[in-house]
Amino acid sequence: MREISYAEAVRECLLQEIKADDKIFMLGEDVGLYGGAFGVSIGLIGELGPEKIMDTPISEPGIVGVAIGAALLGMRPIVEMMFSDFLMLTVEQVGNQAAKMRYMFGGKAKVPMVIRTPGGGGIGIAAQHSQSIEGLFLGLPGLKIVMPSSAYDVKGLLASSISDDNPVMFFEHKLLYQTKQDVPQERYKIPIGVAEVKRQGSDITVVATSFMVQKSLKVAEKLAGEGISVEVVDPRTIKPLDIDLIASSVKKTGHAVLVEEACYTGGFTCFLAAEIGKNCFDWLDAPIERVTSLDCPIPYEHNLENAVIPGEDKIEKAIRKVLNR
Amino acid sequence: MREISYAEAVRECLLQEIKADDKIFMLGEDVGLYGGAFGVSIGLIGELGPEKIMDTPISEPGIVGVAIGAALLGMRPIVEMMFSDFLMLTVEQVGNQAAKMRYMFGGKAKVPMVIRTPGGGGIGIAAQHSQSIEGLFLGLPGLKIVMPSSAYDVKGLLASSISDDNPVMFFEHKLLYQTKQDVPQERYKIPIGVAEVKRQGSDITVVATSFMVQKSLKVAEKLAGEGISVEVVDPRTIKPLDIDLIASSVKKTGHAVLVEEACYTGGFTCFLAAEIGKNCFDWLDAPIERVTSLDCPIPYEHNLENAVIPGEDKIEKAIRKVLNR
Amino acid sequence: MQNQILDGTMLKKLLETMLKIRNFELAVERNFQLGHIYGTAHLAIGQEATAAGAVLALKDNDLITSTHRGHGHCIAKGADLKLMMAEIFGRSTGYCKGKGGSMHIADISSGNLGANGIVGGSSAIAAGAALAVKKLFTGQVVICFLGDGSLNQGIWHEAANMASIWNLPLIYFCENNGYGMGMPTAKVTNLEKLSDRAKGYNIKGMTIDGNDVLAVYNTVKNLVPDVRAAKGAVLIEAVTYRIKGHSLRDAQRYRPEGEAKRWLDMYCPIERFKKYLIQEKVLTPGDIANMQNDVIEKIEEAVKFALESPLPDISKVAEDVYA
Amino acid sequence: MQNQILDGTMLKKLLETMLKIRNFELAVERNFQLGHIYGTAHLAIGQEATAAGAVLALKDNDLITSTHRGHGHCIAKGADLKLMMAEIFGRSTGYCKGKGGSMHIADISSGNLGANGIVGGSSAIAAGAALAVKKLFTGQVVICFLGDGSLNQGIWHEAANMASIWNLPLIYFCENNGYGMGMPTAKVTNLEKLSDRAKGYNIKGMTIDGNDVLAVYNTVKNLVPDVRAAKGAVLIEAVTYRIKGHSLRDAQRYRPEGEAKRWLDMYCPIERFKKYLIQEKVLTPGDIANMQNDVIEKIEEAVKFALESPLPDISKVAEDVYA
Ligand SMILES: Cc1ncc(C[n+]2csc(CCOP(=O)(O)OP(=O)(O)O)c2C)c(N)n1
Ligand SMILES: Cc1ncc(C[n+]2csc(CCOP(=O)(O)OP(=O)(O)O)c2C)c(N)n1
Ligand SMILES: [Mg+2]
Ligand SMILES: [Mg+2]
Repeated sequence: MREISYAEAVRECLLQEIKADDKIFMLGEDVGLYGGAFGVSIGLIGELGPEKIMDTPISEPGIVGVAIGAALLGMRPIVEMMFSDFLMLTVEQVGNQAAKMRYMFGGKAKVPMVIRTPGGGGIGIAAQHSQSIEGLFLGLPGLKIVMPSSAYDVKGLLASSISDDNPVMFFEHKLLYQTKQDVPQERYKIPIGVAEVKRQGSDITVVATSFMVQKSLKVAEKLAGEGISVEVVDPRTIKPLDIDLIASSVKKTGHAVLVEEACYTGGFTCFLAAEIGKNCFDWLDAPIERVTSLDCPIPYEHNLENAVIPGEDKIEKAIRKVLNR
Repeated sequence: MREISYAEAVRECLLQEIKADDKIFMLGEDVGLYGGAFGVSIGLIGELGPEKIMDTPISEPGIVGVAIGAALLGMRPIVEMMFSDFLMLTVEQVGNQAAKMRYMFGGKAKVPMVIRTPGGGGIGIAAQHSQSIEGLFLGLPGLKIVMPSSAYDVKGLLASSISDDNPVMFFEHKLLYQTKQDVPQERYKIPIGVAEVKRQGSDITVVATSFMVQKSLKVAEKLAGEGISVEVVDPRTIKPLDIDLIASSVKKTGHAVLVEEACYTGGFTCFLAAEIGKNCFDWLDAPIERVTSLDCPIPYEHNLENAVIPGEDKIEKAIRKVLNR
Repeated sequence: MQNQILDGTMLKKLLETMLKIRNFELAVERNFQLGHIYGTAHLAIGQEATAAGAVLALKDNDLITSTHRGHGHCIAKGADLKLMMAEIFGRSTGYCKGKGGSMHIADISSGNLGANGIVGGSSAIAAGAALAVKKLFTGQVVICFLGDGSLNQGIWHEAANMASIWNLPLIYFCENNGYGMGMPTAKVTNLEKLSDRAKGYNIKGMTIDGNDVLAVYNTVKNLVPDVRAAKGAVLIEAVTYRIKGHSLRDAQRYRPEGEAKRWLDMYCPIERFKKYLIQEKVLTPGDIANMQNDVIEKIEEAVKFALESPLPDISKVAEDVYA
Repeated sequence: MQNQILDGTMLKKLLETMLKIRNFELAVERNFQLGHIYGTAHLAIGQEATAAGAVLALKDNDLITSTHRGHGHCIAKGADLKLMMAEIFGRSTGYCKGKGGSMHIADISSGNLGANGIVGGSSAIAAGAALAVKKLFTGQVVICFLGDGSLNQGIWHEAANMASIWNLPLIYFCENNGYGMGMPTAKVTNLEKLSDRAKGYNIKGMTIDGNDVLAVYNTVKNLVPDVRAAKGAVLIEAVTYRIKGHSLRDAQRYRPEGEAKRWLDMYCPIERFKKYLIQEKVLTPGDIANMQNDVIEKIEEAVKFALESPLPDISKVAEDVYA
């Protein structure tokens, strides 16, 4: 198998899926010749043409609304939202229209669409271009939320999201785009709603999302040297959540650390901690630790940014605290 | 002291505060002659004039942006957002601009503004006019979030919110507007960030917000007859959160039920459960129960709506489950 | 009345549709007062000509998106009055199984992509439908109904721009009924004609008498061929008037005494059209009386159907969230 | 060049300001390449005339809001080059203590209410500032700088409408530099002149040569009295060109070979103005050379200041969130 990057895996999936089903098309800001702010769609307009790779004005709510209308008529639009932060402009169309339409119409409509968008910080572009706001969509029934953490996962999960008949929020990560992995050339799917154990362990369960999975794996590797056996679980989709797999891991280890890039208050790990507390009450030997960004906007300067976003040091510290070693 | 309704308490506070400080004004859709969708501002335009009670076009993001700009220049705007659902249109201006400006500008700006808005369901106006989306703002640093549950609290908390130098999200509730209570005529403040024990109890702690506080008090009253002593705690402001008072109550009772009107996934009680789990791990005798709306949009028909929104029966059931009686 | 001659069948259909709308709305109001309807609804009484004229100028398979004041659009598009009334009554037999209600009725099979509880909320959805129509080569036209207030929503602006640059087969049909809730249109816009908004996107804009059903019908009819041929989107402002309160719960503190009555007396779109039909000898007063009776009968059947329909099954409340 | 005579001091100030902007941006680019700047920035090279001409036509206490491409506006408004450069270098001495960076520089004391990372994000904020000006009777004018792309944002539409109905002392100054990131303006709007957008709100709109600093200066100067008197908001489209890539990280796959060079050679706002000043005998080539040297010296001092300034104190990272 060949190694390709996360960004290349997304591009390959888009190319293969759009070729396979003429109801599928992508639209977004500068997805054409520019190739997208992170180069994900470079070359696609050449191979697929401007009807399939549509450049739009800078009109985020409008773009999402257009996708909804097209989806209502049976198309399968894929929106590229240049930065996940800009989703804040689209919460009404996403959460009030796309998410609720089927229910409001008594089950008589389908809104098959995907919104792909890069989240997260780390590249020095400050408070309005570095957020992790996936948690903002957790409370909006009708949506599915996917957060792939590797090149292999992103291709298979994107394929599933595109073929899903519901609106899917698909959060990529700026710092994952260049990470490489063996990825099959052929099309394949990874089911939505199924978590994965990224590393087996027996002492403690670390549940992490997106780029934090990679950081957690590094920490697990390091602590293995000391004989601390860390199990790293990646929910892969935070809604629906595969609580069974996560809970069984926590029941096995009796210890849990939850890692995400969102702020301490209001992110996905709040819900996850509540769920683990409910499902594993009698199995937990210590309080759950949550490792998150600080409750402040993402600052511009690099060191400040790294002080806000959780690093491996903080993950390790949390593990040691929970295990008391 | 005289009894007045929650709506009258809001109106009285607005009148008194706007009269007291000429930097304060209110703007929103039909806040003038119409008096607001729920009649909160009836008569105010007559007493204060159209400069202080400004009718706006139906342009929610624009209204919020205008308030931000005015606040930057030292005004103290109060926005009435007709339904809290419409805040979904304003997440960018609220969360990216108002909330982050001070931080992005290195502490050199202040954005003193309040967004008042009625949340919640119960009056049969379906999925786009009945949501409880306060949780959506929890993950946006820079905001304060207030949820008054009684006529007395709403007047004092609104006064504090108006005098606060930060953007404050102020969630009222449609079904609270007509609830009455003794409310002092004179101006007074209730500090932001201070929870209150609404009813003393020893067997279990019920933490509830907004209209759910009233429902929880009824249940507590009923169970008292059976000798079940329920302590009802109202955070009053969910951000900042008075975790100390809440944790000390839970440590005292060893049991916790959390009640909110938002969906099961992604609401405030997720964060609250995580915090209690962290602070009260060794004191909890049973898993925390969360009583919330179902994970589905609010339906139109009355009985369906009541099946989604938690009623007293569900609160009672949760208490019995946790206490195992 | 515009005198472009139409065959009698269409003239009768226009009147019958307007009568259906008027009487449906009166029935909704009555049954709300009787306590049969919980929640609220927004009546289109006085605005029958816009819905009937615009929609009947379309082909059956053309598409519309509607608003919170959407009963008229829905009826004109051919919805089943029974299923509509049942939905407003919150019954399991309603279009949305009682889950949507007045503000969320959709009948995709008849080409109604749905009412919307969010002002302007369907502006971009309609553009997306028009985009799909182009991609699928189905040759349909989309009418996006809007209130005057919704032209001040940002998403309408974004959608109108996309409709313009992509030449979408889309008509923005703005029913200017003088108010956005309690706000006089003139207080929230600074325009003589709301259709001047079209100039900002270089699309065709026109303002017409929305209480003249033939003016509405002929305007849309004449525009549709070019729109269908994707020669450019259009913004129509139809000037009309909201006879009733904003919603069933509106105290109308803001409205000048007698204004509504004046409009009804002088410009009622139904009375005007009746006069025209009689004078043009298309129908006799007797024909019209019969038509009115037939319509009322249909409406009463719809009310009966709604009242006799079962309430939704609570155990199914959490269904229909995901496909 | 428009020949409305200005006194020499202002003419010199206009050139000096443009030189400051040009050389500041070149220094930013250079130091990014040297690895002294992390993150990114959006350069206003080629757009010096819009910032200088518009801002210098204001009184010192007038207000502006800026964009992601905001260094020029900020410099023209009188910001301290040292504090600006330090911010872009991410130092504790910067305007925002290193917390904001290029896209979030604000200098409220000099009347700059801030750059904005969100396209169109300051459209309503500027309107709100103009509203406060009216309420506080301070007699200020607000200029809201916008890129061409931001005119397609919904919030601009909502704000422009409010500016119109409330006669706010506000100028929307749109720098049409031909592109929104990689998108040619002509592909995302269907207008000859972007200022035609003004017609949708019944406000004054005009399109001018944004690379003719005197045209910009005189246009704003002539408009300001009426705007200040709250006789109505204005939309100005200043046609200019973005000489560099969208950001410091733009590969520019979308731009025709040589297009930028052609613009620089033929329409460079600075060279054009230099020619004019020499021909009008306001300055000699020698004077200009000296001015250029003084400016470069100031910029180098700013770079030195930034480089020698300490990095932010990590322990203070969570401060400044709440007042
Ligand atoms: C985004 C949004 N803002 C406000 C409301 C509340 N609201 C419902 S209808 C309405 C008035 C709409 O006016 P217009 O568009 O003219 O339609 P009309 O009611 O006159 O038919 C308002 C303010 C809403 N539903 N959605
Ligand atoms: C709401 C929003 N959408 C997209 C972006 C990404 N982005 C930053 S600048 C830019 C282009 C803006 O074009 P224009 O308004 O013409 O300004 P210019 O860059 O040409 O000065 C884009 C798409 C953003 N920052 N904000
Ligand atoms: Mg109206
Ligand atoms: Mg541009």
